[in-house]
Amino acid sequence: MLIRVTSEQLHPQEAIDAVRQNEAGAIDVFLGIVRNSNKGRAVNHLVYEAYPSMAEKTMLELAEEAVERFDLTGSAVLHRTGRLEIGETSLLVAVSAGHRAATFEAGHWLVNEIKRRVPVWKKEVWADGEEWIEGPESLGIERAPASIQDS
Amino acid sequence: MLIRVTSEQLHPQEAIDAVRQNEAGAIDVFLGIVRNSNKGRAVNHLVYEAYPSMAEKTMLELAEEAVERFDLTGSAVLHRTGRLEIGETSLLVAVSAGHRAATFEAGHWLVNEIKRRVPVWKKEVWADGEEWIEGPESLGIERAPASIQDS
Amino acid sequence: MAITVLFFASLADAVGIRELSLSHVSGDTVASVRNRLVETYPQIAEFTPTLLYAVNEDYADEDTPVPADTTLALIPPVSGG
Amino acid sequence: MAITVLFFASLADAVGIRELSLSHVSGDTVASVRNRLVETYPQIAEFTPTLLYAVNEDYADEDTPVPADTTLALIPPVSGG
Repeated sequence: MLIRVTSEQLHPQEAIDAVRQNEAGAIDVFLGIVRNSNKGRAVNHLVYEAYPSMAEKTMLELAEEAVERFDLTGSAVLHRTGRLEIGETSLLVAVSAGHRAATFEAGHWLVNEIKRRVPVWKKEVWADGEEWIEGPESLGIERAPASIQDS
Repeated sequence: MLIRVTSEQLHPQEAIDAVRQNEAGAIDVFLGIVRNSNKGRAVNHLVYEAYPSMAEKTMLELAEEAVERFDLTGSAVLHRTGRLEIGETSLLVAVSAGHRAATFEAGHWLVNEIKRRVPVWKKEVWADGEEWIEGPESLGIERAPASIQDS
Repeated sequence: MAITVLFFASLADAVGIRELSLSHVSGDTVASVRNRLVETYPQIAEFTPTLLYAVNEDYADEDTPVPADTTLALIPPVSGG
Repeated sequence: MAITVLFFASLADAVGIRELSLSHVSGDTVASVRNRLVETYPQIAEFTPTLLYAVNEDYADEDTPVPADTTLALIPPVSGG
């Protein structure tokens, strides 16, 4: 299981190679990318901060839970930190399974859970200011701390 | 829009680069992989045959339809032909969109439609024989020619 | 004034041919061309229940017209991906 | 006999500190430590309605015990991905 929080660029091929198995007929890979705008505001770049040791621990727990839930043959989660320019990859998730449906479902579930639970924060920097984007705003939903605190 | 039927190896990074846009916050990539077994039988290798011109035409139509349906910022579909060993990539699909949900839904839809409509055939080769895998068996569902012939 | 016929996968193996040229007959449809082929290659008959057709690379019905200088593909159930 | 406290993101900016060491008090919980911190750094108060907590890298409730030699992280709503 490939799990990493890093300030280095993320390479999809590395995650794909980590989950490729002879029993796997399907691999799904997700890349979170820095967009050039958010809520109509032009973004210059992003800065990601992490609680690295807990982030890696949480990513590993979620990757293992995904393998259990969706009967995967492999999973990998990598998150980048530091300054990221437009178009760069902030999050890289790869899963493999015997068949395709499990990979799409597991990939989507895993990305949702990572965004809910992994202690990483994103700061948007515009031409004329900056702001930490936190929780509900980034999720587009009401905050649900009860379920987050379940663990 | 990157569309290709080829006997050369497929490279995920090429498909990712083809759909990466400054407006895209998410990319989903799917790889169909040659498994070492099918229905409990050990597979030695696969041979894919295509009707290449029609396959590329159909892949382009589906990639364009996915962009419309899911409001994508990009899509790419590549299919390999010829002899493929265990672990090699037969199908490569990449889509990008503003947000993640659209990419997972579009990726899954596109792979399903490709498997239903694109004129490509797979022959399984075992230690002691070989067989063309066709239609319902490969889909795991009853054949639905009416909807396929709709177009 | 000919029709190009393409065979693929299991059907190509059964017929032993991948491509042939056929004389065009006025009023030809997918079904009429297919029926002439079955006369020459009776082994096609067992495929017809699941066969799809494409005329010039578009999926077609049995009653789709097949003009001269057209390519008709006989398409066993696909299994790509 | 100390507690290490970690601040992140907007909260670290508001407090001006990323990490501090606090004396441990017998019977400490997440809430009791948080309340001592608010006395010193009143700007934490506005964060508490949405704040999450981790004790030694596991998410914790307000009444989770905080033993000595523990790391308590104050976690604003996360926004990774």
